[in-house]
Amino acid sequence: MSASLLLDLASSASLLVGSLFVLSGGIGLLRFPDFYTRIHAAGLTDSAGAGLILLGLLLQTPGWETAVRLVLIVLFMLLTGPTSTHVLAQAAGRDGVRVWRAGEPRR
Amino acid sequence: MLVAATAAVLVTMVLTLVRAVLGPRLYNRILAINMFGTKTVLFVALAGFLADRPDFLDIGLLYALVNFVATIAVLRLTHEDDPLLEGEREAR
Amino acid sequence: MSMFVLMNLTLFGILAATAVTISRLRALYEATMLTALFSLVSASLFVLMDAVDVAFTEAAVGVGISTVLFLGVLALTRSREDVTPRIRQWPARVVVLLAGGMLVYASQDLPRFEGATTPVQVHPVTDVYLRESQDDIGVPNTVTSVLASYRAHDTLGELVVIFTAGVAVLLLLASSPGPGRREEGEGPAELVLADYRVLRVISKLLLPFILLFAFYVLFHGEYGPGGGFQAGVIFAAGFVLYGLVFGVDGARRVLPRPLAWAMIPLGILLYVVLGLAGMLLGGEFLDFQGLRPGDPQAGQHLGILLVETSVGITVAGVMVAVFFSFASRRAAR
Amino acid sequence: MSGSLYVYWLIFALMMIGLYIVISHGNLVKKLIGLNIFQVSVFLLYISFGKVRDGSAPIVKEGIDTYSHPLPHVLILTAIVVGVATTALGLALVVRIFEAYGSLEEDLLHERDAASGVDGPS
Repeated sequence: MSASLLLDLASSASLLVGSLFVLSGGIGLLRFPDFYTRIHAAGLTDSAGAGLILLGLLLQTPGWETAVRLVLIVLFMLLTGPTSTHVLAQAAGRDGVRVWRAGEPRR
Repeated sequence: MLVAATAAVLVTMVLTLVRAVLGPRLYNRILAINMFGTKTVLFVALAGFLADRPDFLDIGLLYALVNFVATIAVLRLTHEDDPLLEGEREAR
Repeated sequence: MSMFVLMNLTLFGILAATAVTISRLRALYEATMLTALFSLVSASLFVLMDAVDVAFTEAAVGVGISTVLFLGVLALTRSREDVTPRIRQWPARVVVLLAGGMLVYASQDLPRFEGATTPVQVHPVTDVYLRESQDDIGVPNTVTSVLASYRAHDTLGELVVIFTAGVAVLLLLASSPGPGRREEGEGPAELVLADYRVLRVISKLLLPFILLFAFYVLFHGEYGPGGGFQAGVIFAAGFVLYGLVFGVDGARRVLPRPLAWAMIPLGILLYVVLGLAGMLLGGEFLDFQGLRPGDPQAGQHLGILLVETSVGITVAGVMVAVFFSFASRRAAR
Repeated sequence: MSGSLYVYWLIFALMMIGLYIVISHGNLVKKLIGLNIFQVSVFLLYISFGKVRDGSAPIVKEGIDTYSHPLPHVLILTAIVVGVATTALGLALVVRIFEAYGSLEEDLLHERDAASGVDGPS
C-alpha cells in the first residue's frame, strides 16, 4: 500500500463525506420548518461540507500554488460563513421573526 | 469521486434555489442565497479539478468574498425603515 | 449526453427558473437578491465555457457592485412593485414569443456549438492571439495580451465610456443636493450594523486582505485570470464592504472623497500618456514595443502592466465614487 | 451531438425572459433588472461562440493544445464593466425620477406628466 494510494483513498473519502454533508444541508434547508432551524442546515453545509470537499481537493493537488489557494478559500469561508449566519440570525431576531415551536405550521 | 461531489453540489444548488424561490419572505431568501454562494465556490473549485486545470482557484476566492459582501449589503440596506415592510411585519 | 452537457443544462435550468421567479416577484429586495444569484450562476457557466476572466469579472461586478447599487436605490425609493396589469402582459408575451421564434429560426444558420471549424475558430486572428502572441509578447494569459496590447485602442474606448457614465452619475446625484442630503455624521444609516461586534471585527480584519487581493489580481493578470478591470472592481468591493459596516463617513475617513474623485480621470490620463510615450519613442499610438529600447518583449510587459494599472485606477475610482454618492443620499420619502 | 444548437436556444429563452420583464413591467427598477438579465444572456451568447470542444481556458500552458477563443472573452470582459457603469447611470436617473415624482411606476409617471401638461412620450 503506497503513500499515493493512501492519499487517493483519503481524498475520495473526504470528498464523499463532504458531498453527503452538502446534500443533507440542502435537504435540511428545504425541509426544516422555520428560519432559525434552516440556519443550522446552512451552517452545516458551509463549514463541514465545504471544508471536507476542499480538504479532499487539497489532498490531490498537484502543486503548492493550488494548495495555498485552497487553504486561503477554506480560511476565508471559516471566517465569513459563521459571521454572516450569526449576523443574519441576530437581524432576524431584531426584526421580530419568531422561533417555531412544535405543532405550529411550517413557515 | 470528483464527479459524484460535483453532482452533489449541483443537486444541492437546485434544492437551495427551491428554498430561495419559495421564500417565504426576506430572511429565508437571504439565507438560501448565501448558501447558494458557497455552493458556487465549491462548484468552481471542483470544475477546475475536473477540467484538469486547478490553477484558477482565485475565482473561488473571489466568489467567497463577493458572497459575503452581498449578504452584508442585503442586511444593511434592507434595514432602512420601509413603511411597506412594516406593514408586512404586522401582517405576518 | 456528456457530463459537460449535463452540467450546462442544469445551470441553464437554474438560470431560467431564477429569471422566471424574478419576473413574478413583486418584492424588489427579493428580486434583486435573485439577480445576484443569477449572476453567480452565469459566472459558473462562464467557467464551464472556459471564460475564466469573464467569470471573474461577472462575479465581482454582478454580485459585489451591481447588487449593492440596486439595494441602495431600493433603500432610497420604494421596495415594492405595483401589480402588473393584465393588459400589459399579453402584448408583451406575444412580442416575446415572436422575437424568440425568429431567433430560434435564425439560429439554424449559426455555427454549431463547440465546433472546431466555425468561422470564429478558423479565422487567422486566432492563430495570432493564441500562438504568435507567445513570441511577440510572451504573456501566458492571452486574454490579457489581447485586451491590453493587441486591442488597446478598444480598451481605451471602453474606459472612456466607464468614465463618462461615472461622471454622469456623479453629476446626477451630487450636483443638486435634492430634497435631503444627509448631514455628516447623522442619519438613520448609522444605526444597525455597527452594533454587531463580530461583523465589525471581521470586516476590519478582512479589509487589508481584500485590498491585497486586488493588487494581486492586478499584477497576476498576465499569468492567471485577472487584470485591471477585475482589480478595480475588487478594490471598490472592499470599500463597499467597509462603507456598509462602518457607514459612509467611516469609509470616507479611509478614502476621502476628493481622492476617489481624482482617481477617475487619473487612470485615463495615465493611459493616454502611455500611448503618447509609445509615439514619442518611434512607434504608433499605444505601441509598447519601444518602451524598452532593444527588448520589445519587455516593453510589451511594461506597457501591459501600465495599461492594467490605469484601467484599475479609473474603474476603482468610478465604482467607489458611485457607491458613495448613492449611499450619502437620503431617502426622499 | 457534434452539431448541436441547444445552448443557443437556452440562451434565447433567457433573453426573452429578460425582454419580457422590460416590456411588461411598469416599475423602473424592475425594468433595469430585466435589462440586466437580457445583458447577461447576450454575454453568454458571445462566450458560447468562443467555446471549442475539449478546449481549455485561453491561458497558455505546457502540454495543452486546444484553447477556446480569447477574443469574445476580451469583448465581454470590458462589456460587463461598462454594463455596470451604465446600470449605475440608469439607477441614478431612477433616484432622481423618484425624487421628482414620488413614484417609479411608468403609468403613473405618464399620468402625472399629462396632468401637468408636459408631453410624455405618447
